[in-house]
Amino acid sequence: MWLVIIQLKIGIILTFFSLLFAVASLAERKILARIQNRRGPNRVGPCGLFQPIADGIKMLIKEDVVPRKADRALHFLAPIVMVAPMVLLFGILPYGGGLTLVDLEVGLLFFFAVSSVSELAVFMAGWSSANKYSVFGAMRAIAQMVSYEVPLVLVAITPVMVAGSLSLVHMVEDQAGYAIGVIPNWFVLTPWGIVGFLLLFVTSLAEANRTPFDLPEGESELVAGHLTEYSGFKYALFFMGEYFGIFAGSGLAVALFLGGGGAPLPLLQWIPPYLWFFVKLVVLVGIVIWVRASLPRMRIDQLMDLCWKGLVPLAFVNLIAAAIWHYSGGGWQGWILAGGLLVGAYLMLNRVVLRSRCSWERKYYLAKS
Amino acid sequence: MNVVLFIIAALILVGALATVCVRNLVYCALSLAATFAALGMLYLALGAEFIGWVQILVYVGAVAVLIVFVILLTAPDRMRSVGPLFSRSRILGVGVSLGVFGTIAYAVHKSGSLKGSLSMPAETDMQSIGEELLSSYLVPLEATGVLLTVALIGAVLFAREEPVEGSEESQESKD
Amino acid sequence: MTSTEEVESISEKSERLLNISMGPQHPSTHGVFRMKAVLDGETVVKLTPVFGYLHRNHEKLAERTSYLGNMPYTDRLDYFCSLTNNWAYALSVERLAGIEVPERAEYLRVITAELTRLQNHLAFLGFLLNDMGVWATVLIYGFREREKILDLFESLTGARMMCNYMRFGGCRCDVPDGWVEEAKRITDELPGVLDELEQLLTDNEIVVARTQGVGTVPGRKAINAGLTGPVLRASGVNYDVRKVDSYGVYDRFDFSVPLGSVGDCYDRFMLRLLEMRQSLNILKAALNELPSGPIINPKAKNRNLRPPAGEAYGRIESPKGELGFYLVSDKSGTPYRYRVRPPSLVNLTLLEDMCVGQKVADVVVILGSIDIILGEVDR
Amino acid sequence: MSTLQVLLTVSALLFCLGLTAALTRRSVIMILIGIELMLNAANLNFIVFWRAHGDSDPSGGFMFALFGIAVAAAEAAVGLALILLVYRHYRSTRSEDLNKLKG
Repeated sequence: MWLVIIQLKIGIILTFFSLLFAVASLAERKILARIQNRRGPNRVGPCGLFQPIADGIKMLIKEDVVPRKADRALHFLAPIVMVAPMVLLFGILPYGGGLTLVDLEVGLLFFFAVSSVSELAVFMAGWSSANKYSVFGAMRAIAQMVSYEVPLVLVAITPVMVAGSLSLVHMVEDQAGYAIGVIPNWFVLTPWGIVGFLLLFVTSLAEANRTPFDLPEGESELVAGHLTEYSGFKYALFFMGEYFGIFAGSGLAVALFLGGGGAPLPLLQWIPPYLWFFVKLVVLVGIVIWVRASLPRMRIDQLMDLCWKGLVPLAFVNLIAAAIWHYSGGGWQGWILAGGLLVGAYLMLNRVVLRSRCSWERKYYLAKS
Repeated sequence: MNVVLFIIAALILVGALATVCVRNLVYCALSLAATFAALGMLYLALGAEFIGWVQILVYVGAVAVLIVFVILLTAPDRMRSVGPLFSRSRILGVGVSLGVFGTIAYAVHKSGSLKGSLSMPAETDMQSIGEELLSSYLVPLEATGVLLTVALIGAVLFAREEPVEGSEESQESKD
Repeated sequence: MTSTEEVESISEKSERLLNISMGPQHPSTHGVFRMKAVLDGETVVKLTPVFGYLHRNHEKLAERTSYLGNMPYTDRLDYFCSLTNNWAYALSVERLAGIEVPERAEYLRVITAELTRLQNHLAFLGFLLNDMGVWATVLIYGFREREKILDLFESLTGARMMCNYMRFGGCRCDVPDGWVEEAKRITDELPGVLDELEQLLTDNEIVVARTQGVGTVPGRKAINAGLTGPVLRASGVNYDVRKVDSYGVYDRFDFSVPLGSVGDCYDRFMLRLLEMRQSLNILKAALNELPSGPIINPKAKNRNLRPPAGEAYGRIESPKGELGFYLVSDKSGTPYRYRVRPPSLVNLTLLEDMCVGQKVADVVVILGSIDIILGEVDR
Repeated sequence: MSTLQVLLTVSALLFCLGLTAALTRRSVIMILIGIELMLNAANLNFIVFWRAHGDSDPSGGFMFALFGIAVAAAEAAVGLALILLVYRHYRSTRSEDLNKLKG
């Protein structure tokens, strides 16, 4: 009996995320179009709703081109190694309300261990294509993902410290309940939580190679990075892996800082938790798309500077701030101490990181003759 | 249960064999990653959940990726290398290895204390691991922390590029 | 460092250097441009521009074509700014043949040239930001405004990009009814758009980080390399053909020339924004003062023009820099020698100096900030 | 043979494969890979013995393996940095080319 229930759950979760992938790929194009004063896809079906299906058919029947000098085995394996771990990540997200698949005691560790496998997939894709742009993109991707894993793990440790567990389900339980009857006890509503949430969001953007950190496939210099020689369904798989990565990263942010399936108001608790979870997840995915439409890409040295001189120190300070908050009991003293520490650290880091290169003030003359 | 262990053990050995014998360095590194992953699976199957995932995180996610990165940096064109695969001392090396293996295998086979079966895994929840780390294993933990920091600084110092003559600096002074 | 030393040091390091060929098929080389780049990691060590993929034999063709027949060819040089190309060519033929231009035509030329400058710079901002990876957002905002100006061109000349509007001694046709009012309306709207662009872009941290200190050209070096236009003025050199030559009726308008101080990509980008505001001033005045009268000198001969033997050089400030046409006549119906001084090509001379020592990603930004059109580079 | 013995033999085989790689392959990177394999064999031993004798010391082998992984990570980082340095100096990663003490 439990086998049936588990399979049912797996079915629901996989269907949901596959559907979300289709919807998100359409939504991304629609939202981008709206932000850019365009209409976006509107030919297939009502309002272009069937565009993902058309895209899927196109991808499936497209010729699979493999360069002659390419390493065929690795070229074939890379998309699979990309997608498989991302799918595994959905297994441990705490959807709540009985939909949670597995409550691993080492859930967070599982998350990072499995998601780090995608780095190898990127390498396999880049190297096996036998294309200089591909190798270049793969090297950038590996450097970027390895670097941003450091602040990502450091930030994810803060809620672990406060909740006292690596289990994501336990962490969501720790954020249940409401202060003064209305304000939810989410970690994001604490000084270290808001900083941690923002850091986690930024680092997951970088881990998923999204704008403004999409250097590995930066089309203006590297054509398409490690994806240059991919076409057809293999390319679609990479695309899917990237999206699944975004979903999983957003799910992690929801579980760690946004209270998982908790309702924002006690009044709204009749809505089942998994719906709340998915609503929060979809909102985060929307923000990711919004960011893509509005920010230019960073350069590789600026990316590394931001990581090692900005995010990593800030993540460490955040760890200390969380400890201070925890031991000061979380009242107004906590806000002053932890908040003051974080604001001070931010201002100092801001000076260091930003002042290094830019001189902001520029003078322009208007010559009359 | 034992069947699963044997399958994983076979995976580990096949992966390790491929790592040692394959000519292409990239294949070596990737089969090394597969070996690491299989080892992680073995730890999981043996009930060491935490170690299993740490193994995958550290070895597959970091060490294998680093090795691959260094292969890319050092031999971009020579990955499909020509020339002999093994060094001149190959016969001696294999002999030494076989000798070591024979010794260990003999000891394992003859030892009386190893005849017993595996006992049930001890209770290792995360809470107790954390408490142990910060109480009885505090000094090793701190020492490891210091070691990792020193290794980090050392690696950065080693890998840092000395400014090459005639690169940016002289370019700037030219203007 | 001399070039032999450079080669030696490059070959010495060659094992870790990566040769890549950016272009001619590449998403951000603005056409079929090619750069052979030698990279040390992410840093550019050497960069050789290769062009000629779009060579159409423009100058030789012109020597076999009548003077008037060349006019539509000039549209295809810098296909974003066909009207300024027309004007530069018409100006040099008028100097060669000694043709006067009536006042209304001069005003129309100024109006169309400044409109051309506006639409070119709007597209430039979009393409530059595209090279930084903004996924076409700014580009489409720029194109939204550019469309309005192209509509003006269409109602005036019948074509949106290949206008073929100027004639020796004036312009081809007069403005249609309501055109001036429509142009005024669009010029009144544009400052708001520019404010918006300025607000969104000039303080954007990533834009600042990507452009400040990138591809810096000192003023003297820029003069020595013969750079012109916004690229030269970004380095702080006060040189604008509109002021220096005051061809046409530019001396009647009150406008100033914006000058940068550092000469990096940020300055080049800001200068275009500032120049657009000056263009708007000129446009406003020109549209208000547009005199009545003939649009073409009735005595001017266009068909079968056989100018007296001699040579002439006419130059104007095109949106990209100094655009000049050098003509030699042997009294026949076709030019004996026809030579274009294309600002896009000349501005490219410093490309390698700008790029060496920068990162690969900067190369596309630098190329974008020079603002080239391959039709003009290769001719 | 008991399961314990089988696992220990596997560990021994893994160790010897690593040793073979370290002793016979020409590439410095392969030597490092061999060392990694040997370290992993040692870790496997710790875990197996922890499983076998967990009753007397519930966390000893476990902790040993944990520290082993941490130290091995440091070793890999420094080793790879050294290889990079050597490569820059000698333009080669073959162990036979690295036969001079002075560059």
